Amino acid sequence: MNVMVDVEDTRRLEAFRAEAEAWIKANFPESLKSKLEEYYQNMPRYPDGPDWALWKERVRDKGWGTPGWPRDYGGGGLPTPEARIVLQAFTDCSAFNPMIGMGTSLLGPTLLEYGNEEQKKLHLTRVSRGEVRWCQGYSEPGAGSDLAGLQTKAEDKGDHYLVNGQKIWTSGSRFADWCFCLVRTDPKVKQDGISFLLIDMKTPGVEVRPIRTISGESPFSEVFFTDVVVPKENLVGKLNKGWTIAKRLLQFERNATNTARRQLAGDTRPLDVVAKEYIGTDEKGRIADPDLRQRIIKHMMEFRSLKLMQQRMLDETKAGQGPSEFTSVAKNARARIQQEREELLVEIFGQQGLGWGAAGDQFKQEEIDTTRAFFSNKAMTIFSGTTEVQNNIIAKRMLGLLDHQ
Amino acid sequence: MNVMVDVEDTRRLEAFRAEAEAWIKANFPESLKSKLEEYYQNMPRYPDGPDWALWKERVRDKGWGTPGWPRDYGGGGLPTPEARIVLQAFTDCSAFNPMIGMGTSLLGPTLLEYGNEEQKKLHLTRVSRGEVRWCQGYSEPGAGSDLAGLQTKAEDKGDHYLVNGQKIWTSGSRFADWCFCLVRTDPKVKQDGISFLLIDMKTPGVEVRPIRTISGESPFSEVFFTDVVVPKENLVGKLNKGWTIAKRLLQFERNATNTARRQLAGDTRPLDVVAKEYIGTDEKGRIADPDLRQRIIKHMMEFRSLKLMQQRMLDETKAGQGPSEFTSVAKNARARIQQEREELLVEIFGQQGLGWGAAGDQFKQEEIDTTRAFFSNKAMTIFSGTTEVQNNIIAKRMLGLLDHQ
Amino acid sequence: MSLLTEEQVMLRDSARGWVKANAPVSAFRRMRDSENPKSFDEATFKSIAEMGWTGVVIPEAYGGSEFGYRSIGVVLEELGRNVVAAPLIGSAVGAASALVLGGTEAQKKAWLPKIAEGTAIAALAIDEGPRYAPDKIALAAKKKGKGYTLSGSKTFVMEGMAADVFVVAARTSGKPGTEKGITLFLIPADATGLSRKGRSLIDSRGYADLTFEGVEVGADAVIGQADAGKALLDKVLDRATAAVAAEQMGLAQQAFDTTIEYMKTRVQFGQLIGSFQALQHRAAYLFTAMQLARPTVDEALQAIDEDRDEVPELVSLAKAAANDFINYATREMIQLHGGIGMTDAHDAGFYLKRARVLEAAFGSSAYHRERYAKIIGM
Amino acid sequence: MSLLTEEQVMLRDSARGWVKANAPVSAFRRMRDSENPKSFDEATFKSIAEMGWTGVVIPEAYGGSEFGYRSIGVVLEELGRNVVAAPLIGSAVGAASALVLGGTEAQKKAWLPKIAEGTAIAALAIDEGPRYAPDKIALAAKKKGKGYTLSGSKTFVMEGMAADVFVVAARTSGKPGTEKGITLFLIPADATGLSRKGRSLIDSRGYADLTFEGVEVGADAVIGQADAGKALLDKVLDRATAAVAAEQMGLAQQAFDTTIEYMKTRVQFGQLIGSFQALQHRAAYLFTAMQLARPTVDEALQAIDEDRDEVPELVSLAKAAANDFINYATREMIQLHGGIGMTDAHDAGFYLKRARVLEAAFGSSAYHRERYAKIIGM
Repeated sequence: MNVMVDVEDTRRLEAFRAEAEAWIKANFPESLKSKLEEYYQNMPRYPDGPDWALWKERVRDKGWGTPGWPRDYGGGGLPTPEARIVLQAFTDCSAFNPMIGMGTSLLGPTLLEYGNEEQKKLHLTRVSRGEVRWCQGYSEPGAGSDLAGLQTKAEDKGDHYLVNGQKIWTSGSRFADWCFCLVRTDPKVKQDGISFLLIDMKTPGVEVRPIRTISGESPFSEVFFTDVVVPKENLVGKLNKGWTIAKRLLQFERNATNTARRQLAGDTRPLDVVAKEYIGTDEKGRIADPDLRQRIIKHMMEFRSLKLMQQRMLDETKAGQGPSEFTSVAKNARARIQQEREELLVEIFGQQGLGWGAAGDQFKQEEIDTTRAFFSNKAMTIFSGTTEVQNNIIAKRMLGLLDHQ
Repeated sequence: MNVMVDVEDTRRLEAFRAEAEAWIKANFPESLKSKLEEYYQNMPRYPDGPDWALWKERVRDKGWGTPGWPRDYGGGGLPTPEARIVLQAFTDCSAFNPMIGMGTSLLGPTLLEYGNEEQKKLHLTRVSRGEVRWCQGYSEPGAGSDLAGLQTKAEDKGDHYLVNGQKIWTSGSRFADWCFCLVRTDPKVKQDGISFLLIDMKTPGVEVRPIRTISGESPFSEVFFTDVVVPKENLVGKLNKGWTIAKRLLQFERNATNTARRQLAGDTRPLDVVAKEYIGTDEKGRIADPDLRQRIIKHMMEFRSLKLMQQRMLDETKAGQGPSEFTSVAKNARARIQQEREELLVEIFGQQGLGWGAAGDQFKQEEIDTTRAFFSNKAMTIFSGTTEVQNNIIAKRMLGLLDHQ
Repeated sequence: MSLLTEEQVMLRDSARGWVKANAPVSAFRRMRDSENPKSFDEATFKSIAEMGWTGVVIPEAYGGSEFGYRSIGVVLEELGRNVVAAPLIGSAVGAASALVLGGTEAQKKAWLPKIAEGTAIAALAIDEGPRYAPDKIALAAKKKGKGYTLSGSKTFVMEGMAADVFVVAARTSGKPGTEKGITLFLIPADATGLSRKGRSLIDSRGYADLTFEGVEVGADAVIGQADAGKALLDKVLDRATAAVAAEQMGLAQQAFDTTIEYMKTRVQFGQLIGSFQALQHRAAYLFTAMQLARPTVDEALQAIDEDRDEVPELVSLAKAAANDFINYATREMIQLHGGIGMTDAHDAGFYLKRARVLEAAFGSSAYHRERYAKIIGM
Repeated sequence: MSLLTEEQVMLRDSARGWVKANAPVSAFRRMRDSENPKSFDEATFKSIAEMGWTGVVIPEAYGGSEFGYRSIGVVLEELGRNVVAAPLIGSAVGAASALVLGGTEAQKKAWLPKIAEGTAIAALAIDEGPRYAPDKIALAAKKKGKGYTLSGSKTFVMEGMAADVFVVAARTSGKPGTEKGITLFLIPADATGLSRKGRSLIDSRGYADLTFEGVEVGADAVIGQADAGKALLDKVLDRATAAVAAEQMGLAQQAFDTTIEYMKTRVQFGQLIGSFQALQHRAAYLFTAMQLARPTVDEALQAIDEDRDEVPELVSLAKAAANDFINYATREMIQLHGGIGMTDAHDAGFYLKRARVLEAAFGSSAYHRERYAKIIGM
């Protein structure tokens, strides 16, 4: 019977979970615990210091930064359920995976599917060991939702490609060593003229200019390419066949943002607790503002639905294959609910939720952090494919509705 | 100064209002007061009886059923402000206009603009005198939102047109004497092959089949035309130029439904009063269900906004010309808010709002009426141009957004 | 684990097959047009009982399969898809749960096998006014000798016209609104002094108002503890409520599927209406909302099977989510069908009507949001 | 009559012309980048005063034009369109109204002409915590001889860093929450014991927290009746709130216009994004919502001019409607602009930021819906 197998599976995995957690607790440096928020705030820049280096080294040696990747590429070589347990254990032990970044979450899985042996050996190993940081060269000023309309061109110069153009919204590019980049290698056709290229950010002709956003922070940059020479071995997959790879990577991206820690808002205080503190309670112990209270209740219930939906999708993925179009549904739901949460929080804080600048005696850290998140998370419905683009995907690929004929 | 003119205007109109109200109060038969609801419920069938005939006769003799139409066509010959006052006075005196119907609200204004002298003389006079009832032959099973896709054809047979086809959603057609009808006179082009034809419902080949709706009522019918002979003088405007006339009539229709009495819900009890009766109040005298209470408050405030918007549009129309695309905004807003109101009422009534059949000791009249209105008003966002079609009109004609080029 | 077991998948497939073969929506239409006073088709119900679905939550010892609540949810969802009318929620879930959880051996033996085999129908008699308000039970059960005398009324008893026996929530002490003093009784429909009258609701099912005029019962009619039945009542209601939510999700899923199908066939302006982007996005929003609602219902049923402490809050979460989604889905169903959906000849009205009845049954969203808030202390 | 008079149309046209010529959004950007501690440009404000807009609600006898509240609304709407920063709402509407409605002749003579000519700035000091809660005024004003001693604090005083004088709501008796005991005081910014500290908010305007440490004032500092100032305070707040709503509608109208304009120029997938039907319908819904919100604001201002009894409920209707609409409009503005709207280099952020500040100022939608409900007895 299947049931018996499941029971044995469960026992084995529970034993592994205990082992993983024990190792993390024993090896995660005490001093980094307080760095947790800083770490997430500054992603994708790593914190500094000897403890940090030690933690990276320990995780690297176990291959646990990329626990599911083959050992040949510096990974942990674990089966999917065990790999998932390791990653979950970092969070559950209030630690974090020091290798996390676009290399582990986006480029890695993509190269595993589409890279050749040399590329995998070289790049995956560096990512697993935390030696190289990656950024994403996708969007352009004229190619946002219409990503395939990109114009950055790579000309074939015999032994190399010559890249010219501009990318935008490249998060973390200020700290990145390499960039995986979509380039136009055939201007005559749209999707079929795109190639997937790996570019060393230290190549002459690459210039990074930070973009200031409405939150006051600059987590993104524009990247300009002027006569940048890229060796031909840096082409992933076939020439002009990069669009398929690009779309696959976007699925990994939606999947990654769907499970990203900070955006899941599980780490901040529950809305009702905050509301009682700021608004007070009535004679029955209810949040004193009845209108706002109803909206908080509704939101908290929907937030719980979201978590159940995410669990369901995780279970389904476990039973099936990798991320699918279903990630579009999850992305839209999560983005909307997260934005509603922050609109509510700003309303709950009242004018204390409208501060600008650093925290201090007038505004608490929690207030300022919330206000910034309120602004920066307005991008959740825009980046990684807008809500509108996801709705197109849902309607067409999942529901089978056609375009005008 | 303009201000002085306004003051004089106002005085004169107020005097006229007093006069109109006095006349209505003196002439409206007492016995018909209790028939008010029946009258609106059964529209467009008239009630019967001698008092009813008397009231029609009195109004007919003053021309006040169509107070703004020329006296030559049986109207009251009044200027627009005075005509408006007469119509308002019917409602204010708890009476009603006995001539109201599609003849007065839709065909009349259209013929005034597009009919020839003979047509106006004949048809407007009959409408003014309450001798003829009209219905609307617009929609077809395959032509709902896409009205211009209609297929009912009228062939030129020399001295007459031969009409074949099917209309649907013709409200009141069971009681109508005549039908204004859109017919296809050129199958090769879409809009430019449509003509506007007046058809006597007693002509052989016209068959009416009532449609039962989800409310259990049958206010609409299908109308089948089989080899129906229509004299050529019944063509309004030019051959194949009926689409322009049709659109103008639709504006009158949206305008009429925007001001229709029953659908304005001004005559039923305020939601908060009903809610307190069915749900009870808490220790502070508030509606006891806090979640529902907030939604009632929000709705009642939006309902008040709607009324202010309607007043604004009326004032703007007064200052300018006839109904415009702005009626699309009003129609969508009113339809949505009215439907929300009925969803709320059904929720307030609880299971008492879910009764089927006649009122009695289990369900009150108000409950049954509300449940039926809940169902039948689901059509408010569908008929007279769906919400979606109105949104297209708003986006394109009012906001200037273009189609794909 | 939020997914179905193999057993449950098999149950779903067999229910789906049965519904397709035996209960198209046209069968419900025929039943409605026949004005059957019981408001369900007896042959259909017999077939349902033969499939074993009347015994899904009843232990094997009493003739059931004890597959559990997630399993009956799977069945109800499939039946809900085609608005199948059958006395399952009140009888095979609600009343059966009361007996399983609180019944004496004698009560169980007397009724559970019959319920399981579909030869008896039981019903829950809870409401006493227009709204679901189990905290305000007022129907008086006065101690008389070793037994009780019941006087008062119950309203909108689901499947009440067909019921052979009622599980009645009554008050043996205290005022309406107090926790203590609630007692559940098992009372046959033919008890002296008990009369019933049918109620026609928009969904064409069988509802009854009950009048108790000095109905005398013995102590053996009490289910569970006398005067302290609140906890049992809550458990029973949570189970019935979760079952309603499951039917709602099936109903809503079909409303969605039918609508998408219509969008793929209806042509206006020379195009399938499903190719208009504004409608595509509406469909996408609706689909996303469905994905958010569905797991709440499954989780509530699963939690009941696992007897978790968080059952009450999960049930309220599920009912509120199912209510809101089905309201939204049926509104969009009517709107996206346009005129044809407004006709009685089309099925859309059945979905809208059943939806609004189930929204009110066992608590509106407002009721369950407030209950959820109270449970988590807001 | 809900339409503007000829005079008001002229005022609107002149404000529109002035804004276009003198105050593009780039001027606000320059002011913000300069980190001006007053948070408005003095030359711009001088020009505004010269246009006469600082005197619109002030009687002619005190140097104003007394055009009324609908008129100042017309001006604020035009200024709001370009997020013009100028101390009008607190000074030329709020504080000016307090003096006009309740001031002594001496108070009026001393301050109204200066406010009208823009040489003095006055501010309303109401809030004492993170939220607008005028019913809970606590700042203590103790009787001392013929005068009073004030101790306590005020927060988030709009235009408070630039103010020369404050209209302060204080408590001369009773507990916070009671109606009786409210008194309004007119207190110069340089009064002994009064200190202020700037607050940086997201909209880059000038807010101040005030601390009163035994501030002594004479009986001549009282505006209106001592200890019975609640009615006057309510009137003043209704006027300031309606003025905020007018600025909101201007801001929202421009957010809408800018977004529609962008939809007509931005190309994706080889098409203007404004030609995608899903976005067209979004625009249509937004436009419809604007048509519902706008008349509520005009009606509230009109009702103030006509001194109607229904002013309080109309003001709450207007503020809630303006709040909700501007929230919706700025969310859509950001979303429909996509990435570019997320950059500080684009203006969209200014609209979003000012919007959220004005939503909180003088009461959230939640506050005003509850107030509306209380007034009409729900």
